[in-house]
Amino acid sequence: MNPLHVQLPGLELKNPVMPASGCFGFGREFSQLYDLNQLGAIMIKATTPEPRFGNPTPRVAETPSGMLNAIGLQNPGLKKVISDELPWLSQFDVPIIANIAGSEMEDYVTVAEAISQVDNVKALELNISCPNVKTGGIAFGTVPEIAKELTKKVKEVSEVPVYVKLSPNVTNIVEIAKAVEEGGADGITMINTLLGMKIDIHTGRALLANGTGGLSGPAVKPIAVRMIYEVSQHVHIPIIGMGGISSLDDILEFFYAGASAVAIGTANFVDPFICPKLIAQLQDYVDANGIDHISELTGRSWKVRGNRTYIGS
Amino acid sequence: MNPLHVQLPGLELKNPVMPASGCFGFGREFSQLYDLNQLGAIMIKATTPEPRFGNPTPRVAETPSGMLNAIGLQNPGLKKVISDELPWLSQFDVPIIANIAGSEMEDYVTVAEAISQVDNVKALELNISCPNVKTGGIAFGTVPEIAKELTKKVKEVSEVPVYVKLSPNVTNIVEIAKAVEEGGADGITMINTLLGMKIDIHTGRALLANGTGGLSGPAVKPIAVRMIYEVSQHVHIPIIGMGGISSLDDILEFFYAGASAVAIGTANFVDPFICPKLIAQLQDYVDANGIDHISELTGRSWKVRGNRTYIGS
Amino acid sequence: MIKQELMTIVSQQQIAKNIYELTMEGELVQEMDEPGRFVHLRINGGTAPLLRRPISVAAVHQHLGQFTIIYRAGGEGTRLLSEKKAGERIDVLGPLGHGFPLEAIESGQTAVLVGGGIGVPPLYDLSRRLKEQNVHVIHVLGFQNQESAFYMEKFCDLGETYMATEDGSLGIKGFVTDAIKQFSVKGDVLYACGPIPMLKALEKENPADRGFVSLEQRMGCGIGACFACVCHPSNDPKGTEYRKVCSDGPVFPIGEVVL
Amino acid sequence: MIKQELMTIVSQQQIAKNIYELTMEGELVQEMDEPGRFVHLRINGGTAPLLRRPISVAAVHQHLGQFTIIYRAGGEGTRLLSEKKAGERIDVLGPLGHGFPLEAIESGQTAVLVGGGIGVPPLYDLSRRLKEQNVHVIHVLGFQNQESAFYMEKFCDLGETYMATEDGSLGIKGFVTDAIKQFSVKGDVLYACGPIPMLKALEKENPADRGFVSLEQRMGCGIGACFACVCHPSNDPKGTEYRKVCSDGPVFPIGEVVL
Ligand SMILES: Cc1cc2nc3c(=O)[nH]c(=O)nc-3n(C[C@H](O)[C@H](O)[C@H](O)COP(=O)(O)OP(=O)(O)OC[C@H]3O[C@@H](n4cnc5c(N)ncnc54)[C@H](O)[C@@H]3O)c2cc1C
Ligand SMILES: Cc1cc2nc3c(=O)[nH]c(=O)nc-3n(C[C@H](O)[C@H](O)[C@H](O)COP(=O)(O)OP(=O)(O)OC[C@H]3O[C@@H](n4cnc5c(N)ncnc54)[C@H](O)[C@@H]3O)c2cc1C
Ligand SMILES: Cc1cc2nc3c(=O)[nH]c(=O)nc-3n(C[C@H](O)[C@H](O)[C@H](O)COP(=O)(O)O)c2cc1C
Ligand SMILES: Cc1cc2nc3c(=O)[nH]c(=O)nc-3n(C[C@H](O)[C@H](O)[C@H](O)COP(=O)(O)O)c2cc1C
Ligand code: FES
Ligand code: FES
Repeated sequence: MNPLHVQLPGLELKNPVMPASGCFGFGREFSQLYDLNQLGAIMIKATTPEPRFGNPTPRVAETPSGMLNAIGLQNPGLKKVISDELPWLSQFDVPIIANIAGSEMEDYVTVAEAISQVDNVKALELNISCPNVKTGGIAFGTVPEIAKELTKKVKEVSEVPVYVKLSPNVTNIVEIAKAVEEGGADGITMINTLLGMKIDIHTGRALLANGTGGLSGPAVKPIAVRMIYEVSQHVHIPIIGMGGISSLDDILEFFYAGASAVAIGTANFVDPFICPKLIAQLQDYVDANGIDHISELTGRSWKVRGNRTYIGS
Repeated sequence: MNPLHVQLPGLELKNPVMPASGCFGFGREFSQLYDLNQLGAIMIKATTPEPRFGNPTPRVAETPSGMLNAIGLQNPGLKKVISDELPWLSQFDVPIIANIAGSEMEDYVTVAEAISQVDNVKALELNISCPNVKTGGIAFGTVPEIAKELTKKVKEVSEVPVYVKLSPNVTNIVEIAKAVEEGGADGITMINTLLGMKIDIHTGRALLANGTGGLSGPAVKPIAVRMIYEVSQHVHIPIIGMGGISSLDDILEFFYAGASAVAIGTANFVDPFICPKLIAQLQDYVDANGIDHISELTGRSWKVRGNRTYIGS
Repeated sequence: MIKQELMTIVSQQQIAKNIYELTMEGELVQEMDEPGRFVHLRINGGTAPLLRRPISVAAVHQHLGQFTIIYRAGGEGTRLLSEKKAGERIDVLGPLGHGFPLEAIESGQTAVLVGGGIGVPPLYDLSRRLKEQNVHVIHVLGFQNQESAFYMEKFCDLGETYMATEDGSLGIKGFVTDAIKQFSVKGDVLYACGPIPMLKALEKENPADRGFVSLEQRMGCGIGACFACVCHPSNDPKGTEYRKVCSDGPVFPIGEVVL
Repeated sequence: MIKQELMTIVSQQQIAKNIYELTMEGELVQEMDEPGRFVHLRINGGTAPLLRRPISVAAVHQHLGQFTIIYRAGGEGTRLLSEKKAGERIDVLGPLGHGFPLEAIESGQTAVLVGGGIGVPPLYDLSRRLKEQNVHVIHVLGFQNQESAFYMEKFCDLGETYMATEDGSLGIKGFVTDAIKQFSVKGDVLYACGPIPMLKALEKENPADRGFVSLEQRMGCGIGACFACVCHPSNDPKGTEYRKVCSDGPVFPIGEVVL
């Protein structure tokens, strides 16, 4: 078996590298740049029951080694995603992870039920953590009981495994992670963006029309690594890690912290070829270092040396 | 009056710029570089009842546009701070803000009672948010009731106004801010560092001996700005803002967000002359722009234009 | 096709106050067909500044395999860009978006090209291409003042050129719309690029029957994947329909999108 | 006195595998008294890489107002530093810390200078100064291999020089302590700089009665204010006493601090 071949609930990944939700649309644009078949998976843009325009512009701002976004979950809505986007994506031999969002629990259930029946959708990713929607959204990801209940409800209707995407804007992320695990989550994806803000010096007002936005990119990497390190030691389900990854070293760091696969968000904007580049570098790395399987690296930072059993396995 | 002269509870500041606690020791080293009389105030290194060595080294690591530290509250202890450091600092006409820390509530009370009696200590800064101490520390800053109680207890014994330093590692910082306000805090300082981690790619282990550390520097600025923006609209006490400031624009941004003064931490390591430099630039700025008083800038991002009354004033 | 290439700087020089002209060389130039498209530049290889900067193509020199951009050094990224020297390399992604349609006008007709500030550069490439098509070109260019004006001679060489500056230090005192009125500028097709207030004024004071405007918007990806740069189409101004400035634009027919 | 200065690069060249020699000019050189002190370099003006990099002074040329550092380009900061060219400027803070005490040895006596890898550079400055004082110098230098060795001739010019490499490609195969044993190196004072394991071995295998070691530690401020770089003194190995490598060190008498 190729050392990069990773099996996660619902997912057979050629390699453990995939674009993160919202940074890759539904793949159409990047398909003009390279063959999407190279990707481990694709996390598509959040889908809500109804089409959404999202927030007014400006929607992005640059910060030191990071960026803020307040897209506001713009998407064509469940119907169109099922009728247009997913069929188009089915030409690629790549599992799709459908990121789903909403304002009410019912929204998640509606989207989950329908979208999980689509053939190439191999897993769901519950976006309970988007800081850019005013109702619902944020609370789902910060209150353990609600996160657990939402997970349960979605699990009941979903045809495919359910991953829950955690918000870093919490006091105790382990608590939330355990709650969604109890709720039946098959995996965790983390981290979503940190709530931030930039003020335009010339106007004295928020630069983003929405006021605040979600911080992503290299700046947040140390926070993502810390949270994955903590969570991976306390849950038994796998983690797809993300938050500032832009190099091979970053990927290794996320594995060492406790991730079983990784997703790349903001870096796609900086270098649109980053995913295939890092996949190739990772392949070279495991080959050159005689690594039997990439999963050996997962959690190395906290595993007792010489003792490979750990709570998360 | 000089437009930079700022009055805050207990503090007559020549200007609203001061070094942040832990990034300036007790001022001795920087006094070799420039005249400390230029500073608005000095926030001294956290003082605990007993001397502490702190964590093993390495204690710092670099991250994209930021740094991690896990100093672990190293300090010579209350006795020596009172007998050696504060008397030495009394040669300068600069108010001292004493940052105090401990493992138990009693520690804070002990330090507060003694240190607040020293002449040049004009205010206390309760460090209820240091992520690098294993016991106590972190919880104080994340549970509103505990933060409130601690504030109350310290207020009972302190001879000078009490500022509480908030942790950004919380779900709802406004809640904590309100709690310490209710507890009698005279002001708020924010933000302390974000809990982060870096893994050494060569060893697969945490780079800091302590494992995790506190993230500071430009990387965290958007988070600090967002939190100050939120808190300043919900409390009636002033905020001394910090987190990634390294330029005049950054200072303005923090004022616009809602700060009444600012502190500079990590940037002192990058440019040891940063404090006097930015003070001079700020003076030029208010002079050149005919700003009557710097306090006009506070909260500009959320104040209704043409209506200068706002909840925080 | 969109390509990413480490292109070599051939020359860089300051041509007006804070305004730089930068010429780069590489294979990517072969893809530069339509005027008004843009490139997305990564200023350095580190993490700060993180995002690419969108800059219009100002002139294509196909025979040399070179192209030129003109930009204002304002913020951190463009300031760093302005410090680069000949021989250094820059990571260029492009060409991106849809430019000014050349086929919208016929030879012998008159095109009115209206630009403001750093909206002027793409009009130069456009004007050259229109001239090649034997289109009659009239330029109306607005700047803050004489110091920040550039390429005046080059535009004059291509056709009639009217100028307006806010302080009257060059051309008439006022805005491009004032110049259009004052000199009764008229044509068959309008091509415009500049700040939104200018474009809005032109929607009203259109010196032609039809026209095209180029928009600016803060961008993430620059290729249509992140939804950072959307705007509302005029036929659904409050709904969920949208256009992406980066990939559907930056040039739109006048009236297609809400300014 | 500690100064901050934008110093001008006079020259930079690669002198071994990943090893660069960089010479800078400025007034700060006048403050460079004792060998073994270091400078704290800000590689660029942006926010990444954020922190300064501590690098030892390898040679002072007082009459030229210049000084030289020798460093390994490993991580992001030193890699960027290695790309700088003559004429560019670097923000230098220094000189920092306490160096090797010249007064610890008298003319006519023998100093043993032991260095490993990038611990070698400060010994060059030290050796030159000791020579000026008519001290007899013996060098024992260790490198990974021949490719990464540098300044061999310069050290040979100053005095007896023994070399050890891990693969035996230069000098003997082994460590500096092996060379010390094999060549029965002895002297009055030891001055050493290199990795901790080497310094520990030297504490045991000390070829002199007294000695000084230079330590490395991850630093924040570099001036003694942040407590990033502390170590335990030997007389209070588990207590609250401390020494700061940046301001009390980097050079300590052997036995003063816990390695
Ligand atoms: C399609 C298009 C074509 C353009 N063509 C030109 C041109 O030919 N010449 C020229 O000088 N400028 C042009 N601009 C504007 C140019 O992109 C900005 O001036 C530049 O990005 C500012 O970067 P900075 O580093 O100076 O500012 P910073 O403030 O450091 O930029 C921070 C972030 O904000 C973005 N940003 C800031 N201002 C603008 C803006 N006005 N438009 C879009 N993004 C912005 C930056 O791209 C970056 O992501 C164009 C913009 C677009 C969208
Ligand atoms: C007093 C002193 C003198 C030194 N003299 C020299 C010298 O003459 N020549 C030389 O090549 N090296 C010297 N070093 C080591 C040098 O500081 C590091 O190699 C360098 O900081 C690494 O930076 P980087 O950008 O390559 O690595 P990065 O990994 O990008 O560095 C990240 C951070 O870790 C710090 N760091 C990484 N490695 C070290 C290290 N070994 N010691 C201290 N900090 C480190 C960096 O300063 C930076 O803050 C000295 C260190 C000290 C403390
Ligand atoms: C422009 C943008 C849009 C995003 N949209 C979504 C989204 O729709 N759903 C979601 O779960 N996360 C979304 N995210 C978060 C990313 O998937 C990712 O969790 C986060 O950006 C951290 O990774 P990064 O630092 O690699 O970007 C978005 C991020 C960005 C930058
Ligand atoms: C090395 C270091 C030590 C610190 N020590 C303390 C401390 O003792 N007490 C405290 O309240 N904050 C401490 N802080 C936090 C700073 O005071 C400040 O809140 C934080 O670093 C954010 O500001 P900055 O980004 O400007 O550094 C420390 C920060 C650093 C980098
Ligand atoms: S910038 Fe990403 S869609 Fe236009
Ligand atoms: S590096 Fe700050 S005290 Fe030594």
